[in-house]
Parts: sequence; structure tokens; C-alpha cells
Amino acid sequence: MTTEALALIVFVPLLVAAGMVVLPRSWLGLLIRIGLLPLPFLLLIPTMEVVDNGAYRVVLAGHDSPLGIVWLLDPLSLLMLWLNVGITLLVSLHASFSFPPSDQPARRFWPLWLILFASMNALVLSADLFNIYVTLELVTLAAIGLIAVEGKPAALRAAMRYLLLALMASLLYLLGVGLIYGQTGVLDLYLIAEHLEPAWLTITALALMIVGLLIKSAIFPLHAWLPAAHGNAPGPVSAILSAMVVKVSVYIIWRLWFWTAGDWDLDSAATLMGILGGLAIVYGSVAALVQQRLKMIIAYSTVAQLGYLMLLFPLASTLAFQAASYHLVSHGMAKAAMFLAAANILRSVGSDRLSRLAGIDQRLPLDVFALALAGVSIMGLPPSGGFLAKWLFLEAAREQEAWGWLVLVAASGLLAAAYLFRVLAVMCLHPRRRLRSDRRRRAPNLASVAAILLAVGAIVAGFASAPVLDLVAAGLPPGLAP
Amino acid sequence: MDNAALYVLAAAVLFGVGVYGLIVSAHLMRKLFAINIMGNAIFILMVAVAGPIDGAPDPVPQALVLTGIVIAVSATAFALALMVRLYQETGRATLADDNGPGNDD
Amino acid sequence: MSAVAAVLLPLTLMLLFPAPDRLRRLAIGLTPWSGVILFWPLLDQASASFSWPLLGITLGVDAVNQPLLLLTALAWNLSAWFAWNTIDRDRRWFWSGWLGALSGMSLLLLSGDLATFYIGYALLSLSAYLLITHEHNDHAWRAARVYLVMAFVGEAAILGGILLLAGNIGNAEFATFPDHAQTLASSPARWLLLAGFAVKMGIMPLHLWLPLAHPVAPVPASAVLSGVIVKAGLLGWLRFVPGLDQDPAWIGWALLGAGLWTAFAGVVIGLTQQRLKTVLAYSTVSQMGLVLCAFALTFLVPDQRDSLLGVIGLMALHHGLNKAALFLACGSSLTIGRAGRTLFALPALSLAAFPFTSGYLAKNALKSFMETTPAGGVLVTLLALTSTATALLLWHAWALAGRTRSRNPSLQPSWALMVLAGIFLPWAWALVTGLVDPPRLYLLWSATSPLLLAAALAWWAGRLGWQARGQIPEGDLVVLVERLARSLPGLIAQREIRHRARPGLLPHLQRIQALYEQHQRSVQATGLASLIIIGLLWLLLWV
Amino acid sequence: MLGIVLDLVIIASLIALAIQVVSGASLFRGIIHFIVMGLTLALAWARLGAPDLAMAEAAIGAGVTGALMMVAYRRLVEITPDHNPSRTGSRSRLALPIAVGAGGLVGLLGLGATLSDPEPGLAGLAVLEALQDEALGNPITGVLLLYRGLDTLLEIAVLLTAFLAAVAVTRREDLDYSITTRDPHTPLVGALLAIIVPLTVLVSVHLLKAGSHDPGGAFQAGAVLAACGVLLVLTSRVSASSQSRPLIGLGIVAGLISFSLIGLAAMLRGEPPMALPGMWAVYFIETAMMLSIALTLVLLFAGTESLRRNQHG
Amino acid sequence: MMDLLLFWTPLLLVVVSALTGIVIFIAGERKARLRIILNLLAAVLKVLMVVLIGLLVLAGHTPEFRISLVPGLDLVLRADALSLLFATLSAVLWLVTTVYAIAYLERSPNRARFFGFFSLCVAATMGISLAGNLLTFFIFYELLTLTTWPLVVHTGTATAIRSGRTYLRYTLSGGVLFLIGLIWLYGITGPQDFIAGGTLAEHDLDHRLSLQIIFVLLAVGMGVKAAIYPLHRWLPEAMVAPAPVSALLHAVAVVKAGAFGLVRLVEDVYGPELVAGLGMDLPLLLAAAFTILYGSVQALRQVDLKKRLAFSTVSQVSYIVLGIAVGGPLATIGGIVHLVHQGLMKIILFFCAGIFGNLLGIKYIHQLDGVGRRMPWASACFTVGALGMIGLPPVAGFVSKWYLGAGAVAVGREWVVAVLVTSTVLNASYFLPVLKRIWLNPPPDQWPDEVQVSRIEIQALVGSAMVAALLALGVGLLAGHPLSPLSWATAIVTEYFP
Repeated sequence: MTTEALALIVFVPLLVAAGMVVLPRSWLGLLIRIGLLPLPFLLLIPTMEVVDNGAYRVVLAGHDSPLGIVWLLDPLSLLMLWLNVGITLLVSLHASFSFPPSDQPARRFWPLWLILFASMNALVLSADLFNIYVTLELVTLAAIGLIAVEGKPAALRAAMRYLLLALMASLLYLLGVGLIYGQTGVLDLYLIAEHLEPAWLTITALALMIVGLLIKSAIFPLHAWLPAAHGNAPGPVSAILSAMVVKVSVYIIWRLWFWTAGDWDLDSAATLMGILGGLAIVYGSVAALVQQRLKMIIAYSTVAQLGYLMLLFPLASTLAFQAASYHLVSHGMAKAAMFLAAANILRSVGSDRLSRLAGIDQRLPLDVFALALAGVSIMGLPPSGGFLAKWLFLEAAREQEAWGWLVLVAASGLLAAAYLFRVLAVMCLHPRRRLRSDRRRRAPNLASVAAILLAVGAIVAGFASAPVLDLVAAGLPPGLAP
Repeated sequence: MDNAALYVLAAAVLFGVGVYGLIVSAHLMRKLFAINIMGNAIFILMVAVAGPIDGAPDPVPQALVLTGIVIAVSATAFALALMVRLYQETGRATLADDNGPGNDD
Repeated sequence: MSAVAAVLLPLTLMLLFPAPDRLRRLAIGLTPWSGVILFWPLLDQASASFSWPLLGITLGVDAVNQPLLLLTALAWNLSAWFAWNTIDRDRRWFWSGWLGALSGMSLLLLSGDLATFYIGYALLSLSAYLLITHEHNDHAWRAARVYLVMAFVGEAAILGGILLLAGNIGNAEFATFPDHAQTLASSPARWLLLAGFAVKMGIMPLHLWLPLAHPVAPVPASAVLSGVIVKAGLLGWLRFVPGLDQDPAWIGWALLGAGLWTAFAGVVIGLTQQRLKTVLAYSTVSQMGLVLCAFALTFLVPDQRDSLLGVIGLMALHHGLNKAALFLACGSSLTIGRAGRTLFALPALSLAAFPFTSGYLAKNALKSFMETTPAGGVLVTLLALTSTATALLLWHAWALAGRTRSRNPSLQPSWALMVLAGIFLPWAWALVTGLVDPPRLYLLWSATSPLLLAAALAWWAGRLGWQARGQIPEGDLVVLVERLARSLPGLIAQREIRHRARPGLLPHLQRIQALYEQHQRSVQATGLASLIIIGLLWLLLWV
Repeated sequence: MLGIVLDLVIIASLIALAIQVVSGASLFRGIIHFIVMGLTLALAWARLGAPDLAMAEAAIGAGVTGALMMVAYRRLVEITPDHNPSRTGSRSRLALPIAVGAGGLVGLLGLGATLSDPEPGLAGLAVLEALQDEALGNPITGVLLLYRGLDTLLEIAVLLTAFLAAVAVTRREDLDYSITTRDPHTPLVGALLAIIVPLTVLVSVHLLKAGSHDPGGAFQAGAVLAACGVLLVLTSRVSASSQSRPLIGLGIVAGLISFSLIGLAAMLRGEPPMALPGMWAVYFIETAMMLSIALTLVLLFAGTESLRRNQHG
Repeated sequence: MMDLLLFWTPLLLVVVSALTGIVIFIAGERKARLRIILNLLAAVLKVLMVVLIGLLVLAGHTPEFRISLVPGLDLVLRADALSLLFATLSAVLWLVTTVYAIAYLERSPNRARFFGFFSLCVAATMGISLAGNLLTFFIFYELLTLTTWPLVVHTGTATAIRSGRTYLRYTLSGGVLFLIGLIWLYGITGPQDFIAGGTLAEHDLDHRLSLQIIFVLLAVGMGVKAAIYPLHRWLPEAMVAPAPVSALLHAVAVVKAGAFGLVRLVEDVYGPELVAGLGMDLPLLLAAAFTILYGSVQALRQVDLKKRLAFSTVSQVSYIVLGIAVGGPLATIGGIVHLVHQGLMKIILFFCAGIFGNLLGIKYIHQLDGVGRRMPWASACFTVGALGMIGLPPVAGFVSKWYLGAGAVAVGREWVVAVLVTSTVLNASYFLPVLKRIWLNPPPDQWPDEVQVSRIEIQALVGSAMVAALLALGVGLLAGHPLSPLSWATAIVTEYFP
């Protein structure tokens, strides 16, 4: 059952996307539903499997590694699947308003959207270095296509930059894969661990792969492509980009670091990764503070928030793992909510320049509310998922007496508050002129509801953490298990 | 496969040339040339560094490279389409923009 | 019950003032009689104790507060009558202050514990402010301001003292004070309390408010201020700072010195004043100096403390009634003839301790105690000289009174009653408490000689054509203090905090970030950064 | 000895061409050089003992990529006729050090890896061992379809995605302009087409069939077939259309759908997903993929999501 | 049934206001009548629930709600005597303030937002009062920051936004220090509930320095909200908020939360003995003492009425801190009871300042001339509040001051009395001139900005001020009554000093 369910989780959206190319446009709405709605139910089966029996391997085509490709479903990948399914579903709710199936652009948007969805599912399951490369390419191309789908010059430029850097990153990764294969003769992530000695060659190969992935996940100072791309993409695309697409690359780094190279002594390199994370937090926040556009602020906020995921490397403990995973979840929801709300605002006002958003809270209370609610989680203020993640990070840092990280994590919330409250303050500012009320262009309420649902999710995550944390604790990498 | 080392060196030079081109070229198509050159260099390397089996090159990296080539052409095709559109919209086929980072509405 | 009523009646009347007209009229109608209620507790000598209000309240009548209660009941009531006839009944602030002060006075008089006393005292101090501001002119505002500042300085000292006591003995009842003698003797609280109450008493140099406040207050208000309210300070001393067996003698001497200094200095300054009420105010200062002398004796002759209490009570009664009478005189015309002049002269003579007046009684009693101290002779002489001084001052007042025209000339019966009370009541009190010595000739002489001296001096001064001029401004030191306060640096200068819009860090950050981003977005930068990170990672992984 | 010389010549021309490509004065010449370089690279693959790759490189790396670049260049020129952009953007002093560093790194790694005399890869050995049970002779096709089928499936998906993305960014109003030869209706062209089209179809079918034992396979065959399609476009026999046609859509996704469905159908038989039921499935999938690849590449070349057949000629 | 009641009531107390807030948001701007009914209903309900919980506590039960946030970390809402004291204060004052705010904001824009956050703010305050451990306290403490911010910037002027920024800068930074301290503390002791007398004594030997640093971190974190010098800067700036917000900020919620937190910290986490043992009581005491004087001097310098009141708050809230820092039962009683007393008195003052400002356009003190004749009842209320602040009997302030002073002397810290006395004098010198202006100066020919409002509105405004004034008088006059805050505080403190 689990095998079947997993296969369907990957293939149903993919096939539906293919179907969209073939079938006439009138089928589009139905296809979207077929491609998305069954997924949460399908996902229940693997969930039960993992909860009952732990990790689960799918040997594709019946050829086990080293010969074939294997999918590994462990608690962490299950978490990623849920996150992807959940967020994509909610964002799709919004997308069904920004790209209604009846409109012309929908035919261009939805197939790419579903492919992106499917490829991320495939990516988090994959246990094969080269298969990861292919899925990463799929994710990247679909994502970039989606960024450019509206054809705005800024978005096109951002997409182009993203594409070039992503290709470069893929090449670095591929180089690493080639070298690893040359040394070990296997491609299975977990099998490699048995064959991989920390020689200078393999170390460099690992470094190459990691840096390639760092570019894809836009970790400072390799984030060059992110702000413009996330800041200019259509709303739902920005949401999924920030919430998922950059995260899956980090997820792969975790896999490489803690599983493939789990036996190595990586302490000093881990510190470097942590420092990059710290710099990302500081730089991203400061940059967000000086932006003039709402979506750019949110985009830079993503740069900053991704930094937290890097703190897992130096902290490397059960708590830190729970913290990072939880941050993944809560930030995913919160950031998606923010981008969706920003999209609604942009649509209604026609611009997301802060100077034009004064008093918008009277006109679009729901969206501002979602933005604020998500902001609470981003700032790490209680009660929210973001707070819980921060708390766990702090506990992890304290447990290892890593005071530097502790102070960084504790204080970084202030930076987030600085840029988020700047936005909220502007929105509460009474406008000098009355805002023109443009009812026609207002996003429908349901579009706002998607944002609010996600934001509420990020808040509720502050209360219902036990299932997720237990799940993560059950799927610790071999080196971290207590 | 005794010439593997030679081709590895060639790959290194090609990669360097590709990187150089990627950096100094302003025109996007040139950047794509450069990326493709880098990709080719890496493809060569992948096949060359794998241990040969009975004197013949390992089939697995070859299959991987074959996949890689198709992916490269796909990406290039999309990049070219993107470049054309960018040129249509802005009159430039470069990444330079006047408005500063992300400040265009 | 009686005590509670005595406190609550004036308070209730005061609270009725904002009420609708009919109720207010009732309240005003009752006001002249509000003091009478104080006789009730005096008569039934009841005490009452409640735990639920505030920090617990104990009320009662004992030997210490009895004479003052009597004084208050009489003087306040008569003054109220006077006020009722002379002051517009629509001046709500005046009447509120009047009733509030009465209520506070009653409370502090009847109070049996620390907190209750303080409450009454605070109420009294604040309400008195309203009496002083009555005229609503610049003089009044200034006097009231000075009064308030001084009152709060005193209040602060008292509060500090009380809190220091309370920390050690809780909200103790005065009746239990002897049990805490050891604690009290060593506590710095006494000094604070001494000084604090001295403000109300007008002991130099803490008298500053007194010569300013009396002239500007309306006549009946001055009467109660001078006659009754200053005695609140006296009660404070008696209650809180009683002489203790543990006390060294020097305290008594110091107090005695302060008392004598006040007695004489008050007269000297008073002689230079040109306004009748100011002169009378300085006379009060001087008289309070004498009371302080009596109080100082409780430290010097510890074994006679209880009898001294009686003397002090007598002095308070005597001064209160007579001084009130004198002030009331200022509000009546003295030109209406002999009766008026007599009515002015009687209390004046009494204050100067003319034989067989109440002042004579009080001085004699005081003298007998002074004689028992080590320096008895000198003290007695000085005491006699105070009579001279007082006589001179009142002579000066008499002269001024002749020239003063009252605004509403009428012979108020309350004035006359006050004079009579001043003559008879102290006598009655002295008889009841057994303070009347059999008349002795030498006492008579020692009482008359200072007055003769005074007469001689006055005659001499008249011959020389010397006339007191207002060379010392009213309130003497106040002028200096005010000048000092004005030149205080801007510590308490009031200002509005305005925020200047600062450009702040943001624009700079913005520029730096834009610059950085511009360079960093290029492929080259990412390439370089990648290489560096690869190198670093490699290094660190290798190490 | 001769081999070494040949290698050196190939390598030298590769490097020279690469330098020309990135720093040549003219963009058009750059494209030409790029194509030539691809062909040279095909030789290099052959020298490395990888004929499959050589064919793929020639057909896809050089041929298709070159054609796509040409057509893109053509469009740029169409907008700005004298399109001759400045050669370089930033004359950064860092460019050379970075390039040398990167090249040095790759060289160091490559040399280290080759000189360490690596063991034969476990996966490769496993492939050769497993292949003995199969009817398939070409290990690369085996890897692509039997053992790492998911990679191939997703690779098709990548191509589809690139196509969809390219369509998404292409302006609708530009679809109708033609990328044809200047005079597409001369009799010579017709005659040429009458020969070339069947020939290329034959070649591709052969390549496809050969793929099971000898070098060749769906990708190479698809590329060749695409060349045929490109020719048809160039000669205006078919042209871009904005009207979507189900058949063309089906063609585009045929590879993906057939591979996926057959891969999923394995689960109905109780086998793991992606397990193929037999050689017929291999052929079927390869054919479908060939069609899809060819059609997708042609559409990418034409810059459209659909084609229509022109009646004239 | 009883268990159910005991488990859910604390949560309900918090949820009632939160739900009210949310419903108000959803109902939107136009549903004025619904909003008013809802507000009043919730406020009354809240008072009733506090009474219910109070009865439960009196009957010897301990209502407690507990859920686990992260395994091992509980969110605890528990009603003990101290929390009940604060909860009662909040509930009662919320009711009064609601009435006031409804009238105050009549016809002004954005009322849904205002009342929504207003309710959420009270929910957070309830959470703070009922918090059963430091984590829960922290959660609601931060929530309070968040929910108050929209109220502070409510008017939407540039000044308001700037004040809001200052407010956040201070409170959020304080929150960070709090969080670090909290994490550190939990690292040493594990999660701990509030227990009278504290639970940390056993760790004294091993972690002395850590405990000291943690204390400083937590105290600073709470001190920000309690506006202890030099962390007070946000408070005077927050004055731009509408009067009901200032009232709430100063009397019930924010400032109080900080002071309340310090009470919890000293009494229920560390325990007074340990605080003294660690040598932390003196620094806290000095800070409080300095703040008292500083706030008073600053208040004296202000010409803006609300600013003067704000600095007065800075000074007054430190009385609470002073009380617990002095140590010893008496002073602690004084500190805790001042929690209530200051709230009642300050709320009167802000109500009145709001009335003067809203109806007559009065902003500066010099504009107050003769207001007493124009608005006698409001002025009378103001007078009660001002006299209470000075510490004049029989208003409640006197009782607190008495206990503080006596308590300080009882533990041998006589100098504190000097601080209290000086503060009294300073208070008098900045309040009495105001009173003089109000009552004795002649009114101007024209008020700065007089507006005509309906009778019922004025009645609601003045009425709420009068209720507060009566309460302030009442708790002072009846301080000795067994149900008075003083007796309550005494009962609480007997647990700390058995």
C-alpha cells in the first residue's frame, strides 16, 4: 500500500500536468482538483506506515541500490511531504483565484505548478544523488517558468538571473556527484556512507555539492537571485518558492551532511555553515529593513529566515534537529501566508510600494491581519510555531552552552520585528488622501482566507507541536540519535 | 581509457574558460555558451573519473551524462526563450537593470 | 460614636456643598454650629476603635487633647459664627475649606493612633490652603503657595517620622507609647517629627508661612489659623515626641533656646510691621515660642511631666482664645467706641500677662516649673522679658488698630463672646486642673514689672519720635528663599519634550545595502563566493 | 601514439573553440563555433569510448542546441537588425583569477580522481551483471530504462517542463512569424525534402532499434527526427500555430505518459513501480519518447506550443 | 463536574476576551451596536467569572488549566491568591474602561480594530495574571506587547507611529532578554511552576553566578514594561494613544504586567530569601528608588498633562518594585497592594485627562484653568486620583505608602523612607498646582477645542471616572476590611513569609 501511495503521490500530479497539455481547457478545473485533492488522503497511508514501522524503502523497478534508484520514506521526508502537500494545497486555493482555470494564463500556469509539486515530492523521497540532480533541475525549471509566467520585465530578469545561477549551482552539484561516483561507484545516499572515506577528494566533492545546494537555497552570500525572484513572481509562486522550493535544497544538504557524511568529524565546517546562517539572518533582516516594496521585504525576510536552518549544523543535536524541522514547518506556513496576503494587497492597490500602502488596513483588513499573524511567527513571538522553533533552538544552544548562537537566535527576532513592524506601522498610518476604493480589482475573500488559514496554521503550530516533534525525534540521523 | 587524465585536464581548462566567459560576458547568449561549456567539461570529467570496467568505460556515468545532456539542452532551450522575451520587453539581452535591485514595480 | 460624629459632621457638611441647592443651604445653615459637636466627645469621654477603615482608627479623649478640644470647640464655633455673618455664603471654597479644616482638626485631636493622626493632619493642612486663598489676589496666591510649600515640607518630615516609627512599632496607639520608650528614644523619627510639627507651630525659622498667611486670610480664618490650627503642631509634639526618661538634657536646652529665640525674634520682627494682622501673626510666632519653652521643660523636669501637660494645655487655651479674639477684632471696627477698644484691649492685656488675666495664670505656672531647672533664675528673667516684648508688640498693634478701618464695621457678638471666653475659660480650666496658685505678692510684682518696663520703653520711644517702619518685609526669610528658588537652575524648569525627526540609520543602511546588492548580484560575485566557501569548507572539513 | 596525438589535437581544438565561443567578436560566429565545438566534443566522446555519448552530443549537444541558438539569434536580429552586442560586460580583474581558480580546482580534482586509479564502480558492475539476464545488449539503454528508469522519466519531464516554461514566456502575438528560408517553395527544396524526410525517419527508427544492443536510443533518434521536423519548419511545410491541437499535445506528452503509466501499471501486477513488463514495453516507451522528444524539440525551435500544416507545396 | 470546572475556568477567563476580540474583528466596523453589546457583555461576564474563580479559591480549590506545548513544557493557567488579585483588578477596570472607551471613541474611525485589540489586550493581561509558570507568563507577556502596539499607534499619526516604534524597541528587546534568561533558567532547573517562596534555593550552591545573571536578565526583561529607569523611555512617548489606551497601559495592562512579573520573579521563582542571598535585592531596590525620584522630577518638568501623568506612572509603578525589593512582609504587602491601588488611581487620572482632552481640547496643563467649574465631577475625580498619588489619606495611595515605609524600616532600610518622603513632596509639587488651576483659577473665555457631545456620552465618560474614583477611595477607606486588597495582599504575603 505504501509503495503504491508514494508512487501516486509523485505521479498523479505529474500525469495530471501532462493531461493538461492534451485535454482542452474546459477540463482544467477538474484536472487541478484531481491533481491536488487526493494527495492528503494518499499521504495518510505512508504516514501510518512510518508511525507504525518507521522508515520505509521503495525499491523502484525492483532493482535495489547500487543498481537502481531507491526512495526512502523516513520521518523527515514524511514531514517534508506533508509540508509540501499542505502548503501547496492552500496556496493552490489562492492560485485558483489569481489564475482562474477559465483564463488564458491558467493553461500556462497550472501544468508547471503541478510539475513543481510533483517534483518536490519526488525530490524529498529520493535517496539517489543523481536522481536528486534531475529532480532539482525539474524543480528549478518549473519554478523559474512560474516566476516568468506573467511576463513582467522585472520578473523575467529575475527569472533569468535565477536560471543562470541555478544552472551553475547544478553543475557544481553534478561535479560533486561525478567525483563521488568515481570514488565509490555508488549513488545511493545511504549506501555511499559505507563506502565513503573522508579523503580530500571526497571532502571536496561534498563541499562542491553543498555549495551548489547553498546557491539553490539562497544562503547568504549566495542569495543573489532570491530577492528579485521572490519579490517579482506572481503571488502564489512567491509563496511556494519561499515556503518550499528553497527549503528542499537545504533538506538535501541536511541529508548529505548528517546521513551521507554522518560519520565524519565536521565540527569546524559546521561552524562555518552556522556562521553563514548567522550572516544570512543579520544581512537578510537588515536588507529587508531598507526595502521600499512589500514583496521585497518578505523576500529578504526569507533570506534571513533560511539562516536558521543553517544553525542546525553547528548545534547538531536532537533538540536542534527538532528546532530546525519545526522552523521549516512554521516558516513555510507563515511565509506563504505573507506572500499571499501581499499578493492580494498588490492586486488591490496596484503597487506594493510601502508609500502607497498607508491605511490599507481599513480596506483589506483580512490580508493585513494575515500578514500580521504570520509576522508574529516570523518574529518568533509566542504563541506561534516560530516561537516554538526559536525556543527549541535556544534550548539546543543552551544545552551545548553555545552562547553565541543563543544570543544570535534570541536577538534575531528583534531584527525581524524591526522590518515587519515597519510594514505594519505604515499600514496603520492614516493616509493623507483617501484611498481610492477599487472594488473591482479586489481579490475575492477566499483568496484572503487562504492566507489567513496559512497564518493561523503558523500560530496554531505553537500549540500542537507534539506530533511533529515526536515524528522528527523518531527520524534522527544516525549520528544524532541519543 | 589511458587518455582519461588528458581529457580531465582538458575538462579543467574548458571549465575555466566557461567560468571566465560566464563572468565577463554581458550578453545572455554568451553566458549560455559559457554554461554549456562548463557543463560539457563536467560531463567529460564524470565519465573520465569513473573507474573503467574491463578497459571499457563504466556505463552508469555514460547514462548519467546522456541524461545530463538532455537536461542541458532543455534548460538552454528555456533560457533562450526567456532571453528572447526579455529582449522583447526591455530591449536588452543582458541582466543589467537601471532601477537597482528589485525596485522595479 | 460621639467622636465619630464630631469628625463626620463637618465632613458630611463639606461633602454636601456640591449637592443641589436645598441640601447645600441646609449645610451652610448648620455650619456655624458644626463646632459644637466637639463638646459631645468632651462630655461623654468615650473612645471608639475600628479596624476596617484605612489602617484602623482609634478615637478618644484623654488628658492631652482635652484642652485643645475645648479650645477648638469654642474658638472654631465662635469664629464660624463670625464668618457666617461676614462672609458670603456662596463662597463654596471658603466654606469647604473651613469645614474640611474643622473635620481634620477634630480627627487629629481625637485620634488615638499614628495613622489617624496623620490623616487628620493632612486633611487640616490641605483645607487650610483654601482658607488662605480666599481673597484670590496675588498676595493671597503667594501666601498660599508659601503656606503649601511649607506645609508639605512639614508634612514630609512628619510622614518620614511616622513611617520610621511605624516600621518599628506599627500603627501604634498613643496609649502604648510608654511601652516603646526605648525604641522611640533611639529613633531618628523624633527629630523629623519635631521639625515637622514646628512648621505648623511657626517656630523660627520654620515660621515662614505664618506671617504671610494670616494677613491675607479672611478674619475668621485668621482667627482659627492662629488660635486653633497652629495648636495641631503642639498636639503633634505632645503625642509623638514626649520627653522620655532616656533623653539627655541637652535636647531640652536646645528646645528651650529655640523657644526663647522664637519668642523674642517674633516680637522684634513684628515691631517693624505696619499691618495689624501681620503684627498679630508675629505675635503668634512669638507666643508659640513660649509654648515651645513649656514643651522643652518636659525634657528638663521629667518628674513633673504630667503637671506640665496641664500648663501647656492652659497656655494653648489661653493663647488660642485670646489670639482668636484679637483677630476677630480686626474684622470689626474699633472705632465704634469704647466697647470696641475694650474688647481689643482685654485679650491684648491677657497675652501680655497682665495680672489676673489668663496670661498671667499661664506664665506663673510656667515660671514655677522653670524655677526648678538648673538655670532657673536666668530663665525666669527671660520669661519676664517676654512679657515686656509681648506688651510692646501689642502696644504696637493697639496703635495700628486705631488707624485701621474695617470694611464692614459691625460689632459681632461672636467677637465679644470670644473675648469673654478668653477671660474666663482659662481660669475655669486652671481651677479645674488645679493649676491656680494662691496669689502671692512677689508674683504680682514679677508680672507687673515687665509691663511697666514695656510702658517705659514705649513712652521713651514715643518721646524720641521713633516709629517702627516696615523695614523687614512680611514673612522675613521667605523673601530670601523665594529669590533663591527663582534662581534655581533649570532642574525643574518645565518644558515640552519635542521630538526632532532624525534621519536615523535607515537611509545609510539603505545606501550600503543597495551598493552591496549591486555588486553582489553578478554571477561573478556568486562564483567567487562559491569558490571561497568551497575552499573554506574543504579546509575545515580536512582539518 | 597516434591516439595520443589525435587526443591532443581534439583537445587543442576544443579549447581553442571554447575560447573563441566565449570571447569571439561576433555572436553569430560564436554560435557556429559552439556547434563545431559540439561536433569536436563528439569526437572526444568517441575517443573516450563512449559512442552513445558521441552520437548524443552530435545530435543534441551540437545539432539541436545550435539550431535553438540560431533561431534565438534570429529573433534578436528580427527585433534589432544590427544586433551586435558588445562583447563583454564587466572587465573585471577578478574574472581571470576566478576562472583559473575554478579550472584549477576541477583539474586538481579530476587528476586526483583519475590518478588514484579508481576501482570499477559497484553500480557499473551491477549493471553489467544484471544485464546478462536481460534481452538488452546496450548497458546504457539498460541503465536508462530498466535500472534508473525514474531518471529518464523525470528527464522527459524536464524537457516537457522546459517546453511548457518556454511557451509560458513566449509572447502570443509573436507566434505567427515564420522562421523559414528566404525562398521555401523552389522545386529544389521540395525534391530535397522528398529525399531527406524519409531518410531521416529511417535513420531515427534504426537508431531507436539499434539502441537495444548498439549505441543509439530514443534520445539520439529523437534528435535526428527533430532535425527532420526543423527542416519542415524551415521550409515552411509546417508552421507555428497558436491553436492547440490535442494530437500534438498527445505527441508532446506521449513519452512521459506511456512511461509513467507502464511504470505505474507494474504495481497492478504486484511489482514495484517502474518495473517494465518486457521488451515490448522498452520498445514502446522508446518509441513514444522518441516522438515526444522530436516533437518537443521542434516546437521549441519553432517557439510555439502547436504546429499547423501548410497546404501549399 | 467540579474537576471540569476547576480545569476550564482559568482558560475560559482568557478565552472570553480573546473571542470577543476576534468576533469584533469579524463583525467589522459597521456593527456598532453589536460591538457595544458584545464588549459590555464580555466585560461583565469576565467580572462574574473572576468572582466565580474567587469563590472557588476561597473554598480552598486551585483552578488550574494545563496543556503541554512541547513535551515537558506546559502552558499553565492557575488561579492563586496573587493572580486573583491582579485578575480582579483587570476585570473590574476593564469593565470600567470599556464603558469609557465606547463613549470616548464614539464617531472616531477604526473602532473595530481598536476594540478588537482592546479585548485581545485584556485577554493577554488575564493570561499574565493567571500564568502558572514563567513560560506561560512569557507567552502572554509577549502577546501583550503585540496586542498593545496597534492600540498605541491607533491614531495613525506620524507621532503615534514613532511612539509605537519606541514602544516596540523597548518591549521586544526586553522580551529577548527575558527569553534568554528563561531558557537559561530552565536549563538549570527544568520547567518549574510558580511556587510561593520560590524553588531555586537548592541550586544556589552550584549555579550562583548563573542565577544572578538570570535574575538580572529576567528583571530587566520585566523592568522594561515596568518602566524602571533607564528602561522607561517608551512610556511617556506612548502617550499619543487614545486616553482609554493610556488608562489601560498605565493602570491595568502593560506597566502592571511588568511589575506583576517582578513580583512573581522575586516571590514565586526565586523567593525573597534567595534574592537577598544572591545580593540582587539591593540593585533592584536602588533602581526602583532612583526611578521613583527620577519619574517625579521628570513629571514636574512636563507641561503636557498626559506626559506628566506618564512620568508619574514611571514613578508610581516603581513603588511596587520597591516593595518587593525591600523584602520583609510589610513592604511586600505594600508593593503588592500598590499594584491595585496605583491601577485604580492612575486610571482615574487618565480618564479625566481624556475627558478634558476629548471634550475641551485640553492638552497642556496651563489650559486647565477653571476646568473645575466647567466639569466639576470629572475634576473631582481627578482630584481624588491626584491626592491619592501624592499619598494623602484617605485615598488608597496612602495605605501603600504606609506599608512600604514601615516595611522598609522594619528590615532596617530607613533610607527608603527618605525616598518615599521626597517622592511625596515631588508628587505634591506636580499635582497640587494642577489642582489649583482646575479649581481656583478662573476659566478662560473659550476652551481650546470644545465639542458638543450627547449627554449619555458625557455620563458614560464621567461615570466611569467616578466609579474608579469611588473604588480608589473605597479601597483606601476600607483597607482594613477582610475583603480589601490590603487584606488580600496580607494573605498572599503570609505565604511568602510564613
